[in-house]
Amino acid sequence: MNNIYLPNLVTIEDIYEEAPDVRSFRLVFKDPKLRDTFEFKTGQFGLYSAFGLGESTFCIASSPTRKGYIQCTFRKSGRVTGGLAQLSIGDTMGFRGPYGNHFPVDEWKGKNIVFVAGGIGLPPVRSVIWNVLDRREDFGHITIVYGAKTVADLVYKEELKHWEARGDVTLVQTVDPGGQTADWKGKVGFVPTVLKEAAPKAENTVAVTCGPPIMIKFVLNALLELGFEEESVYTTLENRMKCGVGKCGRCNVGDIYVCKEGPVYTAAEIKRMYNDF
Amino acid sequence: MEKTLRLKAKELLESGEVKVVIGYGWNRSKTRTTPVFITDPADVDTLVWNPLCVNNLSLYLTRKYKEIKALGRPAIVAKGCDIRNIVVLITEGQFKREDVFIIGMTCNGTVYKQDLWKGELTPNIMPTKCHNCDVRNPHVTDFVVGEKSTFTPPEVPTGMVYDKVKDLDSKSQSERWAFWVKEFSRCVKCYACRQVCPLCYCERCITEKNMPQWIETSAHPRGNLSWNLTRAMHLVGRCTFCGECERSCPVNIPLNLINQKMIGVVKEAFDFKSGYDEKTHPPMIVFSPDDKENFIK
Amino acid sequence: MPRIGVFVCQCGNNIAATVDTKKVAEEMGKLPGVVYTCDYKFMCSSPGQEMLRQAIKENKLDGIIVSACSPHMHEKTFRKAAEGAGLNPYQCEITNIREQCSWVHHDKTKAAGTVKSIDLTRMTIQRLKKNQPLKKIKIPVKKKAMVIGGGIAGIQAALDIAEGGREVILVEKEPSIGGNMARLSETFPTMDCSQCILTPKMVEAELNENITLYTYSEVEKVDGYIGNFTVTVRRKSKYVDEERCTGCGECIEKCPFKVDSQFELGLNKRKVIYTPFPQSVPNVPVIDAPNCTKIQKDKCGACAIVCGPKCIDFKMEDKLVTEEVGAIVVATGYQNMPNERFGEYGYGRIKDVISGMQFERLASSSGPTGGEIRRPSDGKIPQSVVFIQCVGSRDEKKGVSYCSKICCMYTAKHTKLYSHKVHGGQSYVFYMDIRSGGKRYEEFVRGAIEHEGAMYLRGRVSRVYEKNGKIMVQGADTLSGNQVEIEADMVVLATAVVSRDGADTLAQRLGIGYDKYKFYNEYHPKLKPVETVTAGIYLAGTCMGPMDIPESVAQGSAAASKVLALFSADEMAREPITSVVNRTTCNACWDCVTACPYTAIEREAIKDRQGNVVRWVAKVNDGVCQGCGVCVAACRSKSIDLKGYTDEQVFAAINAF
Amino acid sequence: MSGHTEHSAPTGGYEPKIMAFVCNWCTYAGADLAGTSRMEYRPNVRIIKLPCTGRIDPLFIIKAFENGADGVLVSGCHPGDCHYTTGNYHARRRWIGFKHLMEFAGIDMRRLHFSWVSASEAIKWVDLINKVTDEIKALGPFMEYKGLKATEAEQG
Amino acid sequence: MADKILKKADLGKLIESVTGKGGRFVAPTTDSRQIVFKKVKSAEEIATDYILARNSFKEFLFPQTEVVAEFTLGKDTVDMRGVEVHAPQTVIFGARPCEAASLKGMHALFTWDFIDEFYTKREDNTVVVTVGCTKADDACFCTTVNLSPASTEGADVYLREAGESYTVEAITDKGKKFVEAHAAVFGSGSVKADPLVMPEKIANIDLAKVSERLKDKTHYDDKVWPKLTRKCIGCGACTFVCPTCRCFDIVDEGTAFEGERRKNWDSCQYDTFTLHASGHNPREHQHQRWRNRFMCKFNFFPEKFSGKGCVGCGRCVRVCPVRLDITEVMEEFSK
Repeated sequence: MNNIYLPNLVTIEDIYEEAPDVRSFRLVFKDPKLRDTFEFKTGQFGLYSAFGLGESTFCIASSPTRKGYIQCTFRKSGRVTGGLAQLSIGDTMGFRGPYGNHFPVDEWKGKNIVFVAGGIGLPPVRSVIWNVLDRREDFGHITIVYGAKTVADLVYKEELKHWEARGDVTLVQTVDPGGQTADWKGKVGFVPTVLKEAAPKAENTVAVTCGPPIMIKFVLNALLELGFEEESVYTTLENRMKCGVGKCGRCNVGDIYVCKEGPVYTAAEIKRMYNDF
Repeated sequence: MEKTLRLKAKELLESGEVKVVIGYGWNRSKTRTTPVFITDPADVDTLVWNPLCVNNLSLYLTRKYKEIKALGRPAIVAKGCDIRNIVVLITEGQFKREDVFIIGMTCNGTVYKQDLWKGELTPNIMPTKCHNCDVRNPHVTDFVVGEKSTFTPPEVPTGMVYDKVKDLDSKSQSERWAFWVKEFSRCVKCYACRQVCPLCYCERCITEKNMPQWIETSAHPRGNLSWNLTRAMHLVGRCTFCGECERSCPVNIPLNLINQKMIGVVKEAFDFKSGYDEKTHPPMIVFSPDDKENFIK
Repeated sequence: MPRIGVFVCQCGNNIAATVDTKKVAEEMGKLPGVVYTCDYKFMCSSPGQEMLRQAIKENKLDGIIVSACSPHMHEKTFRKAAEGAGLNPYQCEITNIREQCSWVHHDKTKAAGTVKSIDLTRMTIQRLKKNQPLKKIKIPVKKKAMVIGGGIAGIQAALDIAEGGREVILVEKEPSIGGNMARLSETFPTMDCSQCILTPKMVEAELNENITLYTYSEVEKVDGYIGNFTVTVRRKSKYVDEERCTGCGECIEKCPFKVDSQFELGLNKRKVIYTPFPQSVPNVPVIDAPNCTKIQKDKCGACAIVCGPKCIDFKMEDKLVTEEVGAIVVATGYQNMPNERFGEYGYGRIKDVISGMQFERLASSSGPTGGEIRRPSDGKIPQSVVFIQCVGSRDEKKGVSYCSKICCMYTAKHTKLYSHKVHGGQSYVFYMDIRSGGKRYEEFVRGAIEHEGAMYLRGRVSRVYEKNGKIMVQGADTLSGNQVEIEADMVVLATAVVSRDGADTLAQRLGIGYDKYKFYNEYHPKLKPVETVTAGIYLAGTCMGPMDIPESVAQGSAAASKVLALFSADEMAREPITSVVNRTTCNACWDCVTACPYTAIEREAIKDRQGNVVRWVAKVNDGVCQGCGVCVAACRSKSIDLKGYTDEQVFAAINAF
Repeated sequence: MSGHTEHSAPTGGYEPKIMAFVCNWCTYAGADLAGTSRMEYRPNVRIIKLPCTGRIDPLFIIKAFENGADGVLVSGCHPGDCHYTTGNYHARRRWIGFKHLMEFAGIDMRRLHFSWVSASEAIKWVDLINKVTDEIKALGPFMEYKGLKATEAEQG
Repeated sequence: MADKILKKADLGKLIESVTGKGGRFVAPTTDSRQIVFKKVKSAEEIATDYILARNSFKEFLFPQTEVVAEFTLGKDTVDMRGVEVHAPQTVIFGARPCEAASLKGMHALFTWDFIDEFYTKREDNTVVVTVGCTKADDACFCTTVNLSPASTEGADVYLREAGESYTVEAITDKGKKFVEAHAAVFGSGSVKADPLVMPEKIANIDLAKVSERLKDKTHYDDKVWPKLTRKCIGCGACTFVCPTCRCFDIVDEGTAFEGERRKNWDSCQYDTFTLHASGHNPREHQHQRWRNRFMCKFNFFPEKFSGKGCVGCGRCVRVCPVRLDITEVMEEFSK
């Protein structure tokens, strides 16, 4: 029987402490066949099991250009994520997916891209960033605007250093006022404000954003103000999900089932949606 | 009575003393009553009063109803039995006495099954609680509507619920177990019993807490048992026997039996009846060094 | 997965005899999260502890289980060892496989003990997985104390604390410190004069720079917790400026009005502006406002006219002062059961039926008769006196069930004083039992009977009445079996020692417990005799129950030493086993507040940015919470939890059953 | 259910598993005393130590049954002896309610015992455990409760 | 021409015929003063005088709780086992035409892209035998949602009462096969069916208008939502009895070392239903949750799955403790 609720077993190959209570797992399928054949597209998500505790939904934070593993990043906040946080390298957990739609990265060839992320909203964007960076020559100018509450809350600190160091990416980092440390060299201010200063010109540019719901709302407004076209601004919604496959009925925003028709939407689509996320 | 009620409601709304009157109105086919929220003095004629007004509206005064709270100071149309719940809510700090205007309705009994209601109120169509009601003249009010009732409840409570409790008590332990397992096995875990209970005002119910998972959410007999026992335990010494839980249960679980049983236990052990005095704490959170029991060895 | 180490102790052969420790270790090794197991001869030995520390470091353990003896035995030891290896001490849990397994299941095949040890250890492992690292609670301590009650116990406590170099505020309700002891004539068993030994202490208290006296003052409100109390004291208006008053006494001299003196228990009069007794400390008179015509009717004012330093102010009002202190000693003392309750002994009806304390005043050289025993009615010297003991004591029906403890002794003293002062006078004592436990006490009573001629009659007095100007005392002499009737000139009642009026109100303000007689409860009647359940509040003297002077003084010193010990460090460290509230789900029903035995839970308003109260939630005061967990079980929405015994931990253990 | 929840005694035959919730100060110490006095008693009880009986939520007891306990024992300080002054009074109140509820629900009260055992009452502890164990052993496994999860399979 | 009929006296035989082949026979029966769909073993258990069963028969296709996987947690391993769906051959007898109409939408949802075999396998093995209604009450409103006691949508076999018999009409292939398989029980004859009782169509409701109003997104923030649904207590009883409600939760249960993953009914009316771990809740207020359910019934479910979101059975109306009548809201949106 084909059991759509049955997760695949994955082994935790590596763990990265990203920020207080935030960590990443590098996961490898136990089934060697699946390890070779598993494919996903950037922007898709999965359901991660801590056995005995349940499932939790987060995006796949790694890029499909990197084969053989998937990475996820989560914040410890409830029963399942609390259980996941107790796991260590070599432990087994469950994964169902990939589910949902994806960022149409292929359509962006030749365009500039600006990534705007806040806090724990960077992981879904990270998948796109690496996807794009791994085919760097296909795209124009690349800007990353990333902010968090405090310096400690910035995730992927090593990668931020890497992006900063490579010459073909403009990285702008910011923390909320009061969140800076003595040696902080980045900006201080909220992401939408910093974005207005740091954004590239809107022409021929695609924007990808993710963060807390309130930030997304302000970033979308800011981008439109900057002249971005609604169709060129992408975001990804993280609604509560239980099944991931369009059955359980809780991720819908009005008539839209985020798990199947999302989680990636353009600003134009968001505008057409009910104000219910 | 309806006229007095409407006049008072109008007066309260017009003077601005209250911003909303929580009362009863008809449904479309005038077969049942339904809660109404009157904010405009022009709408007071929507208010009705009759034996079909069974809902315990004090539910809407609890912290869960933020949108109702946002309307402003409420007046509530309440029977004596409903007021008992208001009293418990005040005792438990959910609001202050002055935060609500209580329009107490003198009540001669209610009718749960609207098909039985033919315009005449006879004891045989009333639920057990009404037969034994000692608050037909509402006891804590700001305004009373209706003529004083001269009804005195029987000294020994009577009615189906009491009979059934007695009957169950007289049964063997295994018969009782079989009875409840069968009853609880129907539970669908809809939690209507909780939602309708004015005393289940927790914003995050224990069933919704999963660290740890106190109660299995699955509707299998084991999870159902632990839910129903917990619910009963949380109401010990607080339940006023308003009967809303059983009325709301879509699968007819006789929750009144458990509640009434525990009311009896509390009366017997601690000489306490809830909902009469806002200054006395419900018995499960206080104690007396002289509490009597015979089972702790 | 966590990295847990399991250390199974053989305890020599104590455990290993009936528990297969190797098997326990082996089985535990099969559980998820257990990365290290071992069994060892003596885990608590130095090499054992060293092994534990090594294993923690080498295996990067983040939690350890020691399956050994009772946690009451070595939990502290192992937690300390774990801490030594860099582990949070609360990540170390003990499984008791000795007292609960090997020592009580003697099966030599080791089967039962081993199975049970495995189960218990497994439950502890699962529990440990839910442990949170905890930190000891540090509470800053305000190094200033308050002593409530200026009797001998309070004075002693204040002096000891002051001599320990800490500031003390001594609060006394009456205009002078001294308490009941100031009224006494001589003290048993040494017969030294009470005033002579008390007065120097009172003066010492007044002069000590570390002691601030608040006389004529009462505690109104107590907030805070150990180390950080805020006490509001009402300083009742004396109508006399204490700072400027020289204590010359001119005002008292000139005051034209006299009323009954409370200090003399109605045996004498005092002026309306007065000091309770000549040696009062401070020596500052107060005006008895209800009786003062100047204050009531604006007539007289003689005192103000004669006052040299002009320190009388008829408009003076009560003052509320707030003091921040780190500890409180309660020494509010006792009073005698009001004699009016004993009509059958003629009190109130017959003028010469007096109380023991009144007799003290008659015998006191500073008393109304200058120390001569003269009866109140006509000032004649009584030739026969009947003393009745156990008036109200040991009599649940009319009085109290307990023994007032000091009456046997002071009655014996009274007979002695009487025989010394009235030669040829005959004293009779009706008693139930003689209780004279104490150093040189029995000898003292014997002396009264054998050398001073007191006639002791074992039995109850049934009736006291007047006949021909004599007081007739009828009673039974149960030793001879005869009814006796004695003609007396005076009758002295040894009334029961009871708690002070208002003792319950003060206890409620302080948040300490009291018994049904309103005597304050000590934390533990044997091992914590001067502590209360409220940390930082200590007891001394007769506010706890009847006791004599040496006991009261000892308790005063004991309480003082507790205070000084508390003040010896800047911060107090406490076990972090306290409750914590989930603020997002608290329903503010205050059940926890009601249920808490320690008033450790407060109400806290959550405000929005504009400062409006959005909602109320409970808040646990870590300084007060003792970690019993009553609140946790009382909370229906599970919005309060007990650190160290969280619901998650308990559930995990049950789940691994 | 699992291999962890059932076991056979060395002598063979059914051995009940009993969970005990006890307070730290009296009953736990009393059990310790039984140990230090080398008294012998039935090995069927698994203790969970809590600071005070006042900490015991009735749901602990239900959870114990759900997890396969054949019996549950709850014990703490005698009234008046509570380390926390009044915790056991609170517990007693709760138990009075809970006991009647469980009885009304048809739980066999021979499987649920409440007791006061002080730190000095090692003998009482031993007698209690032996008595409770023997009684529950005679009753057999608590199949009524263990069976609760199985009956839903019929629905499928 | 002689029609296929089923004599009421032969119901017992039909049950035997079904159960004899290992199937289960589900029919309305009396339980605790209610008519309930339950497995029956004899014809005597079957209730005849009823309007609707308390429960929808959906629980035989989509149980309240079912195990989808089991697992055992070892030291370094997890043993994860999918569970085979328990899908016995089932006859649902005595369903009403309204509730049978829910099946199309249910099927569409559970087969939308991903196929939930826990549902489909049961559905495959289930024959739904409806009986046209000869009674109705004031909560029935099938005619208002364009259904009627004569509707056969979703039914495999449609019966009508005809005195001592039922007329039998096999609607689907499955139905035909069922009638053939139990041919011995069915007879033929010419009987006159008893008249059906049509609930009165609620005059002020125009379903098309409701649908149009909901398509216009401006209704979303309309004050009418909180006003109409203020009394809703969020108990979710409506969703549990509704034949088209099918939201569920997935939870793990078990001890520390083994357990099972279950699919349990859930309700969009609960405030925790959409609550994010962060504390953010897209449907924070009860009126939003109510609006979602109403839209699910009349907007996106019919649009997306072209099934009936609401079949007018009236269960939600009957069960609601505060008598929040969905038709009153439909009326409002017909304006």
